Amino acid sequence: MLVNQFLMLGAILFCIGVYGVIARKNAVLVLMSIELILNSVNINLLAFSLRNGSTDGHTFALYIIAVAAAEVGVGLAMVLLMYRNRRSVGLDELSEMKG
Amino acid sequence: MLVQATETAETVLTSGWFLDHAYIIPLIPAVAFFLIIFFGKRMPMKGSEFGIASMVGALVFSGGAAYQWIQRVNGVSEEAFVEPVIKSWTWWQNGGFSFGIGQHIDGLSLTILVVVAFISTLVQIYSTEYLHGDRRYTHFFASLTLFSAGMLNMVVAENMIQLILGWEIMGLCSFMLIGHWWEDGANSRAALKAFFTTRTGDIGLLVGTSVLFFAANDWTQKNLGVSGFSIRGLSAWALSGTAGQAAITVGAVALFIACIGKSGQFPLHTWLPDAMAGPTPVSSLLHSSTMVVAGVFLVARVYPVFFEGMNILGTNVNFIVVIGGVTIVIAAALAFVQTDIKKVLAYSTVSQLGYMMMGLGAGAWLPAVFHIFTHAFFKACLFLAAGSISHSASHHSFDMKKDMGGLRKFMPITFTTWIISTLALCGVFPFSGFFSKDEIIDNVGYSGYSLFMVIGLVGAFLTAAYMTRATYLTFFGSPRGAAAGEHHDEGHGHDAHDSHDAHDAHGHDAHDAHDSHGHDDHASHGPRESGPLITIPLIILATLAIGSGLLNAVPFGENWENLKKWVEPRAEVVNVTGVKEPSGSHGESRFVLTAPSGVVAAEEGGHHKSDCGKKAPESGVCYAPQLNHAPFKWSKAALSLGIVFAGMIISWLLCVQLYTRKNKALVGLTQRNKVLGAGYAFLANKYYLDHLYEKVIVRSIAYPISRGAYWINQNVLDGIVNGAGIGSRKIAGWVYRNVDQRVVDGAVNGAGNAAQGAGGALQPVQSGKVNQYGALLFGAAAIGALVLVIINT
Amino acid sequence: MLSTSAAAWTTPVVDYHALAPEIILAGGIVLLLLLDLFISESKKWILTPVASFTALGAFIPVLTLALSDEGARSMFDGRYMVDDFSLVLKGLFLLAGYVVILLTSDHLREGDYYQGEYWFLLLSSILGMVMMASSRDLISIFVALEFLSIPAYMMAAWRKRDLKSNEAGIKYYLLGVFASAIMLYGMSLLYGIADSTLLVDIGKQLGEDVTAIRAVAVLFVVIGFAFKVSAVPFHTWAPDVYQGAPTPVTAFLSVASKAAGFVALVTVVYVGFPGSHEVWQPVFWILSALTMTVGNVMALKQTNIVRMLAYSSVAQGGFILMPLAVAGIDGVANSALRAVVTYLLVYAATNLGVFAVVMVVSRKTRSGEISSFGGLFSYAPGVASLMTIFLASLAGIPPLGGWFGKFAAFQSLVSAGNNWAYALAVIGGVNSVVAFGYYGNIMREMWMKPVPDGDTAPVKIHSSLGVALGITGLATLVLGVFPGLVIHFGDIAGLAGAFGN
Amino acid sequence: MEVLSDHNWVLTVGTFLPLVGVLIMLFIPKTDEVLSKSVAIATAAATLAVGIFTLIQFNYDHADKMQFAADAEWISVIKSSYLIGIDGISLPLYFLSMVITLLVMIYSWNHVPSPGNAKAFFILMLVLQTGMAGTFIARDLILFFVFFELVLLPMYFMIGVWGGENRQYASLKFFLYTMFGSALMLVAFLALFFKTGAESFSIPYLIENGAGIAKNTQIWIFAGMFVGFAVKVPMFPFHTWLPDAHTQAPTQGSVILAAILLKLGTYGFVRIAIPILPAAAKEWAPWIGLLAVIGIIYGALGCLAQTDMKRLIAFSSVAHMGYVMLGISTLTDFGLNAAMFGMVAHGLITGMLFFIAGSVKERYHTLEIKRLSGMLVQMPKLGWILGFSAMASLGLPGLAGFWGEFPAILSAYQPAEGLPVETFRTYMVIAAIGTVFAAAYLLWLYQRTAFGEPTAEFAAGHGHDEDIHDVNKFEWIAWTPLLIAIVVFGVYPQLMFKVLDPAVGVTLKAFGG
Repeated sequence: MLVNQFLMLGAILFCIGVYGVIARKNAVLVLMSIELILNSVNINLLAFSLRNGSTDGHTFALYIIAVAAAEVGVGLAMVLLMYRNRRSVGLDELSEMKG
Repeated sequence: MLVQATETAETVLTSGWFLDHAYIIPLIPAVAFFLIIFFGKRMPMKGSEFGIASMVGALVFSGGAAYQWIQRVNGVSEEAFVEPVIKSWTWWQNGGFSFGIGQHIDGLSLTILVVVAFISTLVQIYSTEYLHGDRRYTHFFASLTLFSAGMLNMVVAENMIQLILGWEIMGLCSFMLIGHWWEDGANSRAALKAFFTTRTGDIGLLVGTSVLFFAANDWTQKNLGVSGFSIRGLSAWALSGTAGQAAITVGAVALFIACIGKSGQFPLHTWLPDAMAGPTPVSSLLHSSTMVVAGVFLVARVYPVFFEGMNILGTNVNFIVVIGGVTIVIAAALAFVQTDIKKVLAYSTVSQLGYMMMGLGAGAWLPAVFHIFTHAFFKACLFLAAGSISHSASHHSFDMKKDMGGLRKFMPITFTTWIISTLALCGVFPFSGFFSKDEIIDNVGYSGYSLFMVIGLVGAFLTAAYMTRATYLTFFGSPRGAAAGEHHDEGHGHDAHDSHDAHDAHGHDAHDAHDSHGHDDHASHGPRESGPLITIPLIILATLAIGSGLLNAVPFGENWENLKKWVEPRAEVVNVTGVKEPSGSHGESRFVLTAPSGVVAAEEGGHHKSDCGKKAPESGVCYAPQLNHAPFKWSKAALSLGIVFAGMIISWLLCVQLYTRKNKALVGLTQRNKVLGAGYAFLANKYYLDHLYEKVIVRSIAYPISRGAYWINQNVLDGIVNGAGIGSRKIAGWVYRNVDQRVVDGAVNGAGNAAQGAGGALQPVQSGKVNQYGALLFGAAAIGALVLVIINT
Repeated sequence: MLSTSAAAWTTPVVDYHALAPEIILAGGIVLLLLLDLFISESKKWILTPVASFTALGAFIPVLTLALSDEGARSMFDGRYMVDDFSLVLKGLFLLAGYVVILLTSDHLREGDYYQGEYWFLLLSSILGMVMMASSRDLISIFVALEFLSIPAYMMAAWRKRDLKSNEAGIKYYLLGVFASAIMLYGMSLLYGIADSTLLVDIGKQLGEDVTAIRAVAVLFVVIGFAFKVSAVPFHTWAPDVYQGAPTPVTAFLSVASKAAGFVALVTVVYVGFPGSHEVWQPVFWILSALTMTVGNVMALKQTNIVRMLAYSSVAQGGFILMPLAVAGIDGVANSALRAVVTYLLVYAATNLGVFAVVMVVSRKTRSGEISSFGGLFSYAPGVASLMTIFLASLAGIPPLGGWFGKFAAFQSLVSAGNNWAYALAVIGGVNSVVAFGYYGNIMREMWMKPVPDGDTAPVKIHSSLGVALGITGLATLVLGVFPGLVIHFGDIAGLAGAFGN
Repeated sequence: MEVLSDHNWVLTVGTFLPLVGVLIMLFIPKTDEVLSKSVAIATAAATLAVGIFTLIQFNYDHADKMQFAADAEWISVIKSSYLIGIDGISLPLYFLSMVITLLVMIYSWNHVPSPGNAKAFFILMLVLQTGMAGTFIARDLILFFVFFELVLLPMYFMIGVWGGENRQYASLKFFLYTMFGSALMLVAFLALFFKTGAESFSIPYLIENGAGIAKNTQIWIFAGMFVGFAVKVPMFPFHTWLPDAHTQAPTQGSVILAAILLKLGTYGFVRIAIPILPAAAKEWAPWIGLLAVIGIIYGALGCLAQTDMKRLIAFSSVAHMGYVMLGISTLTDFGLNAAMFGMVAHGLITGMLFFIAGSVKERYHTLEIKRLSGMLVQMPKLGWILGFSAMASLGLPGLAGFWGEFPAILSAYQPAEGLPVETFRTYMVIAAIGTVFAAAYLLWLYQRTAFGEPTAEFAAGHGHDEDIHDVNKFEWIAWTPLLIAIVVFGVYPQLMFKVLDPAVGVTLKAFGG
């Protein structure tokens, strides 16, 4: 069956997300990349629950979607705050503290 | 354990209160010491009364004990073994054994007790005058008293540890007394040197005691119920034939090294002359008659150990005898080049100690002990006489050449006593020295040590010679320097020049005494006789210098040999049966002495001889080895007397030529020989000494300094000590700087820096960049995953 | 599972006693929100007591539950478990939370705070932790985790105008979410393998045999929590966030949220992956060694007190991880669990105390530099002594609490008795010595250095801060002298379903 | 092992009374120094009273048994309990710690070093007292460990706050060394615990079962303990913290350090390491002995290298503890008795010497040997006391030092069976030579400082006169007991041997001692 394809897709999305997190300097884009990973996780879950025929996967996925929404809310709020304070959303400017 | 003989059919041993309580003798001065320390300053006589009283007390007690001992000995037959009066209380315990402190009283200890108490008394009386007004008068008496306590304790000691106690206390006191005028660096250095040298010897004491203890303890505990420290036990064990030869030899050698240090034997004798820096009474007490004989006493005390360990009488040469012999000659020779009268006496002491050691080494036990006895009197007398001279005649100088001469007219008493003692020292019949010294020489030869008999005779010759020289310089000829009334402060022999600074610190003998006399005797510088407090002790001692010899006057036949009867332990096999009770503080155990069992001793030359020391007793134990006694022959005596007189006459003539006639031949000779300076005009001796030192001391100690005999001698030990000191200081410094401060600390600090550095190295990781953090986060995860995948597929 | 879900819907039995703490907290949160909405600014002070009473109030049922001799209470098919382990930690979270409230209420005097929202967030985060302590299911764990994290993100960024605070918030947020995303990926794999989100089932399904995919799944989940406990190399956020966030928040993060992370870690490992210890034991070994060492070494370099404490808490995390490196070995599991719990309790008390002191001092000196502690002993001996006690406790010097935490950790290591364990023990020993380097440095400042600006006016300690100091100081001492008390908790902290029992 | 447990409250009271005093002192305002001092001294005095009571109640016929033994629950989870008691070995040290603390406090009455703050200073001393006393009564490894560590911080601060110029380095060094040692020691304890079946930390139990451990394991465990204790002793090469600590520490600190703290290490060997791990002890003994004699010579050389009086005394401690360790390393009752006696003697004598050094520093504001001279002229009493102590320290018979030194040398001649005899006999000779070195550096010190004329800068009328005064009241009170003790134990050592010997016999049961 096509569980494997789903998993492959999930894996790919995961990798893209990770790449985004590491490579992107723009806070919003990083946020998006993280969402990408979360979605890859959702795909995995759905695929598995499809295979297992149990509902737990779906439930988990729903929770993740909900929580992700909240997260993004908070995230955007912070990015906004950042923009307000320094007129930019460039992450590499965030190095007040190091060492 | 209180050990005493019970009455049996054969041996009826009487005892007495003094004998049973001899342990009190050292306690008296010990108590007096604390009294002086705490109340001395407040007493009318500044504490000296305590000291003198305690000494008199000690004298009385030891006299009484001696008397009762004589009773005890007379009570039994000629050959029967006389049980020493031994008491012991638990002093410390270890490994379940308990070790005692107490008394071991027999002829030997009593002899020394009497001598020490007697001399100490006189010296203290003498000091009240001599040190009158000294700023540390009280301290002086305190130390003096403590010193006597130490010596007495060592003499009554029941075991080695107690003996060490007394031994070391003496060392301490000699330190304090020699350094009495410590304001002058020279004195404190001398004190340090004395303590340090003897301490070096004490390594032997510690090691030897340990070795013997472990070797003997089992045997003694089993057979006698005493510890391996106890003198009684050690003696018996040594003669029991069960002693391992290695252990006993090592032990004996080690102990003897300690004796070398303490008794100023070659090569550790150099501290003794320096010690003359102390006040004269100190020299007279410590360095003539008591402390320096401690070493001799130790050998005599546990004689069986040395007898077996050194195989005395077994061969015709052994360690002790050699050391003794060498010392005799070296010291005597040195005495010639001294200008300081006290140093002459110091060297003569060293050489006399050599006689004693040689005697002991050659099995002449009794003569040696006897020589301790007689020597104490005349040597003390000589020192006190010297003190008397410097005190009243030579303005506190000891320089015979500069400040003396022709004094016989001014101080008749001092002169007479001096002459008597000198004759005694030289061993002229019928003075005491003759009876003891001649006996030693005689017995040494008799026991087969012919070479050393010769050395003894040479020594006798030298002794006579240098004493004559000293006498001549001091009392004959024309008065010089202070003796002639010139008042000069500079150049007082070894005296330090700063000794007349405004404040009252003095480097020189008895300046305080001098100041305290007020200026009347500055007004009349002329030499005069000393006061009664000085002369009376002199007279007493002189009398004894004559008389004491009669105590064991062999020439006059058997019944004059009292000392032999009273003092010499009888070599008898004694059966010891008895039960050892738990060694509590007062647990008594009785040892029943029965008749000598086993072989009936063979009669030989009218002398009863047992096998003790020759072979192990089948049953029972021996406490003393059987020794020989040379039959007295006038012929031999005549020989040695002849030598002595020869020495005197030659020396006298030369002195006259040199010092009075100023004989060109001789004086000119000194001009041509500056090496030792004008002081050393005595031709023969000069060459003799150079030769001697280059051959013996320098080569044997391998300390290549030879710029004149006296100088060498002064520096051999200093050199070694300082060299060692400086050397080890250098090593120490190096180790300290490099190892201690660099390596270890370096490691510690290095670790710290390393940590810091690592922190620095890691800081870039903490760049503050979110993406890099993320990369690190996932990177780690990915690596981990990769590893897991690899190992799991 | 399928059968149950397919069957008719049955209302789950809810044990209200067991849920009482959560309910009280929730109630308090709502109440705060409403109050904040409706009361006037002048009355806002009322919120503080409300918050504190909520925390304390929630603590009461924890006690009653602990005292009730009815063992582990399981709800929702074992997805939510109230056992001794969870109770001990709920207690810890609530009390820690209360202390943080005390600290904050003092901090609020600085102004510029939206206290209503602040209390709301703080309590929510605490609620999340309390839930975490009981969660035995991937979903509930995930939810609890986010529940305690998201408010924390916002609290970190609480000083809106302060760039540092901002930066702290964003960093914390992005990395946190990233980490939980990775963790989720692992969870998804787990679900795929075990066909269940229930930890116990997962434990059964995973069993002993390890395949690559299982290993990766386990690893990712572990990493998710390793981030929370700021284990090296997932610690990078901690120093920046701790430094940037307001001090009370830092205290909260370094204690409560770290503890929550450990709770999750322990739960997952003990209940979820008991079989696959070949996978996580080495991981923990490496994490622990790295965390201790790097944390200490970095701490040595710091000049800012808070940043130094951040690294110190990283290092402490390493010590807490030590027992887990051997937890899989037969017979060690319990002592390891005990060690972790004990260490957490002691560490919480001590670290909160340290931050309390830091607040006191920085209030006076207006500086975050270590040098600002110079000569503290001369003008504030009491505070200095307390600080000394806390630091000594962190350094693990008897008879202060910290030593026993370390002792317990070492004990479980040595009891494992294999060479890896000994090696880790030695590393730990060396580290505990190194750690004194920087703890001792502060002591040195306080006792042996002069006052930097010569200002020796005595410090003012407000009552609430005083109470906080009192509680933490007392706890630190008592836990050290009578560890029996705390280890007793640790002892009953039986983790229901751990290692399949 | 049977114990006598009547009066078993005594030890607890005696140990924790100082902390009560601390509690009281916390409420005394810092400014009221006199009150703080009085309270502290009163506490110490009360503690000593309890100690004396202990001394009286001690059953000397059963010195080999644990007395006043108590056993209360403490940390049941890790099988560690509050197990205390004293026997002949611990009694002298336990009592000594109380005496020293009191004397030091009396001395401190007018000698509080800069920067003052008597309150804190005295509190630290009281805490120290508890730690020291506790270590000597503990019969449970964990309890022992806790007390053992308890002394660390107070001493750290005593050195670091009230010490000399270089105090911070010294204090940190002291701390890190000791902490490192105790970390390893703790690991060793734990290993011991588990290798004996994880049953109990109680020393008696471990003595029962310790011998059963495989020899190699024993050797490793012993190694851990060795480091822990050796650092404290301190044995060469772990000694380097000592000179710094001593030199920098305030007089009081040095005295306590020398008199008691160093003994914790040696006591640990005697009480824990050797009886519990006999086989390992046998393996280690020759090496311990070697380090000991190295310490003797090395310490002596160190002394000769010093120009600073206090530092010299500090190095002499290394040498003296060398004798103690030599005695211990023989594993014979002779050696252990000597060692125990040596500990007390060294405590009294070196403590005394540090007191003197402190007073000299206070008067001359320097301890440089070449600047000091003619002390006997300016302060005869102090000078003679210095001489007395120096003599005691170089092991003069009739004074306490001798009884630690000579028996130790003696015992090295015949170590326990199974130890290399020749090796130890060599050690004996080296140790004997060490006594000469001791004489050398002590007399050298004495001659240079006490004899001769005062150097120009300190001579009369150079403005130092008001500082340079002879022994004052508090010094007399503080010193007299020590001086008396030195003489009494020297003259009648049985006083202590009687107590030590039976207990030592029990300790060495494993060696058939």
